[in-house]
Amino acid sequence: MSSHAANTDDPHAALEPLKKTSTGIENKKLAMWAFLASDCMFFGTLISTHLIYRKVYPTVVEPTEFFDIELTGFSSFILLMSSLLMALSVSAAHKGNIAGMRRFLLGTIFFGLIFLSGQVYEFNHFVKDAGLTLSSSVFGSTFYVLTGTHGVHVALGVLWLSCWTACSLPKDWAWYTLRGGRFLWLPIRVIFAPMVGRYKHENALDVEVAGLYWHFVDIVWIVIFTAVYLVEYLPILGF
Amino acid sequence: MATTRDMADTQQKSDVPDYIIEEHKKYFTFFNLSIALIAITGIELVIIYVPINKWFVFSSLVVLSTVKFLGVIWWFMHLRWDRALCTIVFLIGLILATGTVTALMLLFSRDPDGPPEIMTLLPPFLW
Amino acid sequence: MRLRIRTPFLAAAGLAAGLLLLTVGCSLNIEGQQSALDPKGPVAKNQYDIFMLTLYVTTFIFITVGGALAWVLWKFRQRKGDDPNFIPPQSHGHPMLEMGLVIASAGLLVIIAIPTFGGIILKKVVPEELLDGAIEVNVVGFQWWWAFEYPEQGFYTANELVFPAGRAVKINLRADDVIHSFWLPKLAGKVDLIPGQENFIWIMADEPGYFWGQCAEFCGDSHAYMLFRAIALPEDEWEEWLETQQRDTVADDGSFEPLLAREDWGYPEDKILKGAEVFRQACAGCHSVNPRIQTNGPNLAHFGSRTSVAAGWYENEYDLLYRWIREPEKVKPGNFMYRGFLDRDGRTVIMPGLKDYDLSDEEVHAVTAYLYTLR
Amino acid sequence: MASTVETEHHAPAPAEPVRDGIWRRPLKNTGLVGFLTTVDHKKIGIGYALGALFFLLLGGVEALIIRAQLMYPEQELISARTYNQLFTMHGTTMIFLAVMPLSAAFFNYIMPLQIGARDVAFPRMNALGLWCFLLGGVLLNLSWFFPGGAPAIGWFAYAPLTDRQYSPDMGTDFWIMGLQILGIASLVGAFNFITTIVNMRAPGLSMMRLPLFTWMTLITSFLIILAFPAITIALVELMFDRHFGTYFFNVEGGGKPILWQHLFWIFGHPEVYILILPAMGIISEILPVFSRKPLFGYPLIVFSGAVIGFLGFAVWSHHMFTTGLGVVATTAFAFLTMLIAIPTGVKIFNWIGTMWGGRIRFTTPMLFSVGFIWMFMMGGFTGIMHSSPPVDAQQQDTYFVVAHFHYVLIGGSIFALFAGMYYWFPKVTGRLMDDFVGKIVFYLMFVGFNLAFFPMHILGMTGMPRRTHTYKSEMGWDQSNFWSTIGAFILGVGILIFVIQIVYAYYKGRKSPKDPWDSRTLEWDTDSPPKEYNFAYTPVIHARDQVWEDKYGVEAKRMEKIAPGKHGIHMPDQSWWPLITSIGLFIACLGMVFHKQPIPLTAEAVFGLEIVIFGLVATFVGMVAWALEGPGGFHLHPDPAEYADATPAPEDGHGHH
Repeated sequence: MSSHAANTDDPHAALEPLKKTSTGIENKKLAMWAFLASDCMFFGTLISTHLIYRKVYPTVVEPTEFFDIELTGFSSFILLMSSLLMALSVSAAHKGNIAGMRRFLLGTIFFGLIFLSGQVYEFNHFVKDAGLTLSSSVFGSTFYVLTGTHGVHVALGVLWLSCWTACSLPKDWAWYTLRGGRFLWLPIRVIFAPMVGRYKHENALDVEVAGLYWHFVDIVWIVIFTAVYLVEYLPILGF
Repeated sequence: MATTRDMADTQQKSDVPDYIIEEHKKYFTFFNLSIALIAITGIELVIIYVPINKWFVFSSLVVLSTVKFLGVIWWFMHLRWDRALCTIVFLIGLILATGTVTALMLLFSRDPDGPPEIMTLLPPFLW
Repeated sequence: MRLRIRTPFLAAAGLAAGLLLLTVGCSLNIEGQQSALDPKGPVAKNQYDIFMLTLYVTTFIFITVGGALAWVLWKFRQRKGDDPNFIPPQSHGHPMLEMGLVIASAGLLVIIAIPTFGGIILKKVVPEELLDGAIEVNVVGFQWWWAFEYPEQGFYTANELVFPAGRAVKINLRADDVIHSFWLPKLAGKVDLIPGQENFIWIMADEPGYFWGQCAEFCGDSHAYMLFRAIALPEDEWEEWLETQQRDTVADDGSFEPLLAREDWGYPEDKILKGAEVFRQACAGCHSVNPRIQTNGPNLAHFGSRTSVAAGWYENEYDLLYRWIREPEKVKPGNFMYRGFLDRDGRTVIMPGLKDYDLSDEEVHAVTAYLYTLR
Repeated sequence: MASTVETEHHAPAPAEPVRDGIWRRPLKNTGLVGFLTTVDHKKIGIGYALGALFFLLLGGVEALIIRAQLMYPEQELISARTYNQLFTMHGTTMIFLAVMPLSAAFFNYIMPLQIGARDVAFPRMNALGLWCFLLGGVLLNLSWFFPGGAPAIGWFAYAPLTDRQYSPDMGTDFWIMGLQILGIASLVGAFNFITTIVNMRAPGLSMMRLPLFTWMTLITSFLIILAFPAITIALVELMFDRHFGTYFFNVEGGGKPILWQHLFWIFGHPEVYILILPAMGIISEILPVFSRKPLFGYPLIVFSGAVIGFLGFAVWSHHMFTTGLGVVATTAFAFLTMLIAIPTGVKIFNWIGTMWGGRIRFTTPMLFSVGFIWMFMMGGFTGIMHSSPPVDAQQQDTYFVVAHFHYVLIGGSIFALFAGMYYWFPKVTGRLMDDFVGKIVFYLMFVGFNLAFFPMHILGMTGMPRRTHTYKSEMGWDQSNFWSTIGAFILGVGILIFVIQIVYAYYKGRKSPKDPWDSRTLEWDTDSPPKEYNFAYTPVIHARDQVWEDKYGVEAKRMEKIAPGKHGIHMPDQSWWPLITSIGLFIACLGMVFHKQPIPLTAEAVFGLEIVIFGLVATFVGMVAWALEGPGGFHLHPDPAEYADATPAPEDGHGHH
């Protein structure tokens, strides 16, 4: 069945040994899907907490007064685009196109960072202008903890993808081509330098698994965008 | 998707492996999907301001989000091309989470001292 | 020389018999103060009946399934002299038999399910015919005592729930601090008192009686000491009790002097007056003696006519009451009467307790005696 | 460029372990370093077992102090606060630190052997699970040594008693963070087991040929990954309430304490099945062996296990029948709860069917198994009773419930786990435990257990509430409490003898052959104890009870064996990083406990989040180093005599990893 597995000219074949499992699904991929199933319950619990309190106290705060739905819509757009880039990156990885994969990964990270900045801006705006804090009302508690947890997921995703980007850099990558203050780059170099040049084609699976995580963060945002932001604009609803 | 087929047909070089062609096809799928996702997001943003029945808007939001959700897991997350077991494992979590959220929403009522809304459909002695 | 247990069944049978005897011995005591097996009201009776039904059903299953199990263990055991290499037929299952047993057990569950539904509704809703003449009481749970409010008459009492026998009592349950649970086993199963939410239970005593109740949800240090008593009175005594409770017990000039006639005080006058003074200084901050006002300690108007102190832990006797006031921390660890009230951070004292007053023995005797004049 | 990378990758595997990564990889697989860096599922399993037995004894001592205090009315052996701390820690310890890890020990040790795997899917993650479990247990019990002492909130920790206002001390924070670490331990373990069972089965071992214990491992793992998120989030919310002033469960800010109960029991009810399903799996292994018959109705037992697991997520509110739920919700949850009796009954019928017509040998494991069926049946009956809300209204929070779940968790889980320990001890150590002493242990435990817990049914029905540190003599509970305490001590003596016996047997027990019980499943086909690589050959499975078929079955169903290829058997390398990562997590959690709290020895200093951040950075560094290190691996060449009857491996194949 795997007689062509030894053919090293075919990068696709390098993945074959990984698939030698009882189901043909790679271990890492299966574990990631199980993790995502588990993460559904994580976010399910958080979202229920938020929605329950919105339902019990529909009039305590009027979030539409300070929500900026255009910004949030833009954030959604950004995340969806990052998902596209992630998918393309995985696709490139499977083809053995490392440079392409790295470009798309950098794009994904860039969009992820834009999303995070949007969230920082939004939190800042809510705290400063709307006076909404963790302890100003139960809405503040549930809102910040829910969207904050999602933000932490995005941040971890950015970190994860950054690691793979660093890994995919060629071994002779020269750090001095990066311009910028020494102190800014120092910690980044310390963390990422050991990774450079480590990407091998069999790691396409790892990128794919990181991608699954990234897409999941995206679909969680699809739910949050609707359940936390959009429905607030339908005032007659108490669910 | 005429373009995709054309491209596959015009692949003359026999040394291009099948999986490369597969990945090329996915490019178009991904682009089309992302355009659809953005379009849906745009519709969602507009629909909340449209002065029609709010329950209709609400139902539309639920349907549209579900479509987005399924689009991402089905194509971006490769469930379309992976073995069914991945889908099953994920669905176990998704269904339980959805069920739990729904049950919790029904158990809590808007009026702290009153019955859950759904129970107003039932005779009062059941509250 | 090794002893071998050749007859595990004999041993098991002996054990079972011994345990059974012990069990019977223990269960002779079903008429304790809080026994749910001794129901005295319709709600508890209904719950007892359903319990007995489940007991019959499960006993039936125990005898049939357990009997089959015992028979199998006996019949198919490896006996002395059996061929150790004997291989029994390797049967893998019997789908029809298994499905049959599934359906049979589902049937048994239906037997339990039907009265269960009736019981759920009975606990929630006072039957139509009992609504007439029903009284209403608000119960608030505190760490670690109970406030009882009679909203129709507008007065408060604490730790002793008094109500007329033969009439339904509708009880609204709220909690002030943590979760408690209101439980009068002989009259009804428990319902929790949860902060931020109001619950409901109704009880009725068929005959006049004296009942013990207890908090059933863990509520902190002295949870075990959070008891209360419930007294079902005959109609005439109930009317009389209602009337007494609404009377003032102390002078309203701020001297806290009892209104009870001096010849009924039962203690030297100066002792009582001193007690009133101590009460005014050390106790009145938390304990109201006006039946119409509820502060953050138990209402003590008509304390002298109660049968128990310290939330039902002690009988209302002079020595026990003295001990309760003298060393409250030993009687009920963590109680607020001793350590005072703390702010939300759990550290700042916002209301001092007895530990800050340092009462002398004499002062405690005086205030103890004084409390008995509040009738 | 890609092709360069490729050729590097396909360099022949070195004979020596790869020395890669930031630190040199540990190579010594004996002694302390060998244990701290191990990735071998068998050593990890033993680590789990030793930890769990230690905590079982600790929790047992706590229980005995509790029983001693309740022996007579109005005793003052310990203070109310101490009592409350003891029952909180007893519950938490027994559930999270004794029964769950003891099950995990079997998952780790037995399950890979039963499916013919060399190791679990992610060996280093497995080590992380072990260290998180041990450090979580340490963190939880550290609370005894800090001001305020251990938590006194109950294992259910109902808000708002856990609020800072009512529990200002650090004990509650220790409880929260300890449970978080233990949650991580359970979760990483569960992901690992799911992947292992689904993906790493020996050739021919289809899902419907899996041993029942492996099936229950799989279902339990799914329950863990789906139930633990709920408690994780609930704990995060509680932590925010206590440290950052949110109002999730705080009434003053509009929080609803009842929400905590829902979230807790969404986790807590499946947790009950997490505790009992492994026990059912063990019983389903032992009964067939000592009846010399296959399991009766295998598909139905598997199916009912899955149904129990699924229904377990739909019945959580039956723990809350007295909280004032509406009639519809109460009825729905009551009827769903009753439904669970059906698949549970199915299992009991099938166990009896297994023994029916068999040839029953009453060895110690079998005695414990039969004891399990009796006691579990009793626990099931009382379970049916309080599935009916009117009955539950009297029984909730009384000793009746205490009796019920101890019948399920001691008479059920613990008896089954003891059966498992007696059954698999020869496999793990290569030595036998004495059957006569084993029977004495069983009878002591059986008598002690029933004497301790049967009277509690009566105590509960006559009105004794749980979690009360004392009671008045007028209540009429004196006699039952007295006998219950006597029983508890007899049970304790039984367990003590067991511990002595297991230590004795480890050093002095009779040598065991590889299949001492004439067993049926794959783990008995390898050495006792198994070699590092489990199986020298790759087993190819043709039947459900493969080892039995090999001994007594027809030729067509015999196992095939494939010899390892010329590279030998691939084994994963040891690693320091799981341990370092778990220590990072431990520090972060400890930092959260110390957040804004006056800590002894640092009189004036009050920490903000510095320690937490330090711990998280350590965790991150550990994870990065872990990833860079790679799984590594080396090849072992077993003695050809071990696979003498195996067919040679196909030339190009990698064999079954």
